[in-house]
Amino acid sequence: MKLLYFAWVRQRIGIAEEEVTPPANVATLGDLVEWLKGRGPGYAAAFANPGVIKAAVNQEFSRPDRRLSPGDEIALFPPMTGG
Amino acid sequence: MKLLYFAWVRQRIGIAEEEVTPPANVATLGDLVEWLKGRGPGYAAAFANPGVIKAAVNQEFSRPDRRLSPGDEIALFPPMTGG
Amino acid sequence: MIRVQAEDFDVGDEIDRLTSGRTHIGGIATFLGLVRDMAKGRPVTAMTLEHFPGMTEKELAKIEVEAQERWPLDATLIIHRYGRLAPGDRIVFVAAASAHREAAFEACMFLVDYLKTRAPFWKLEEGAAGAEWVEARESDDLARARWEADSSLAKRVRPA
Amino acid sequence: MIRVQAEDFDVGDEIDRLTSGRTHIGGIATFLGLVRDMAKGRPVTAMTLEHFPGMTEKELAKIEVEAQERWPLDATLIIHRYGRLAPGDRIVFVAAASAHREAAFEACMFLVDYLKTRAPFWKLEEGAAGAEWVEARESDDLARARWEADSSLAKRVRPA
Repeated sequence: MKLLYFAWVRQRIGIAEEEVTPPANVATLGDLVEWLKGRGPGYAAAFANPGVIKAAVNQEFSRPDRRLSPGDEIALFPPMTGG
Repeated sequence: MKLLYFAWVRQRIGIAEEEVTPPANVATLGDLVEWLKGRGPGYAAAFANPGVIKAAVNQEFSRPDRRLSPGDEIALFPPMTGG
Repeated sequence: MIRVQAEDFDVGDEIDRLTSGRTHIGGIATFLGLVRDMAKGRPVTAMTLEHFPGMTEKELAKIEVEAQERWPLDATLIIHRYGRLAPGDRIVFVAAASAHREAAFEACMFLVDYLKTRAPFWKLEEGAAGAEWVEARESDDLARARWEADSSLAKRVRPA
Repeated sequence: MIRVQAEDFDVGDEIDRLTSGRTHIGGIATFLGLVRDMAKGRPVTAMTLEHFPGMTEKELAKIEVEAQERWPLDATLIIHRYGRLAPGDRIVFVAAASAHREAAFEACMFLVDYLKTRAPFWKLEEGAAGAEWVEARESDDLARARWEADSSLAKRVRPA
């Protein structure tokens, strides 16, 4: 699946996007964030407080219990501050 | 005193302004409107329903009980429809 | 700032003038009123705005001071035209600038509501059946009365 | 209409385009957001707006449809810039046109409240102490929640 990072999530991880193939036990968006936290210190810093992280699956806002499919595009980012 | 008329008050009376010297018993704005009604059919039409008429004395909105002085400038007009 | 004029105006220029050099302004809420081509279901071909020169400017200045007392505003502008206008023509422009968008919006609404009922302007509409003076709308008086009854709105957006 | 762009825009031209040939429009309420020179008491020297290309446009289009369902609007416009901006620069412009001024104002406020919390934009502020991501304001979430909880406002201004 394709991951996109924005704002300070992107800055802490150090890249704007990547392709990943998580293990089979990563079924939901919440699982994915927990799995990403273990991938290195940048990821751990980005997702230290998963409660503030927002996500979109295929450009639709989604909650942590959203189930994922291999072809999904998942964006992870902080709360929006537009306007 | 100087009288100014606006909008349909002006149209019904047929003039935009005039100088008048009302009799001594015309003490208030309300008295003035009653007195003006008797000055001709245009005035009678303009002030047929005095309750809808608005007034300003020396450019300040004023109520019918406002007392008048000889040097006052009195404007009489319908409810405002600006904006 | 208050302007009562026969001439048209440029909204972009007016906003630029209001904000230029004032980089603490976060937002500007504006309202632009145009001559509509219909009134009460009948076509309108022209509208003539009459006003009370001198008093109009005084009333608008009072309204502006009142808005600035109620909300933390950096700048306000009221432009109101008079004379004969065609459908689509600009009649009135109100702008309120503030560091806070809530204050900007509420002040702008307040100014427009007051303009409709307290500034000495009168509208004459022309159509196929002749010319007719626009009657005051009861809903406009209600909109204005809301501000008189409820000062809590102003308090809510004013910084503590 | 939705536009997400790096380029600046001209407010007067945008309003003209929105209203030209639509002479049934009575009023246009707008909001223009500018880069402020201060944030939390500290000087801001620049602001960079990041967004999620593709999703941003989709979200703005959804917000616009929602406004048009709630209020009797003739036209709406949302322009939001991205990239690096300086204090005083235009960030966002929202316009709502209607035959009824109340609908225009409320739709404009609704669009701005939603933009602040639902469109995927993020602001990075630069100052003397370096660059810092703007934190979401709780009051913005409350402003948006108001529209979700209370659809009576929309009903009030919708013609019966």
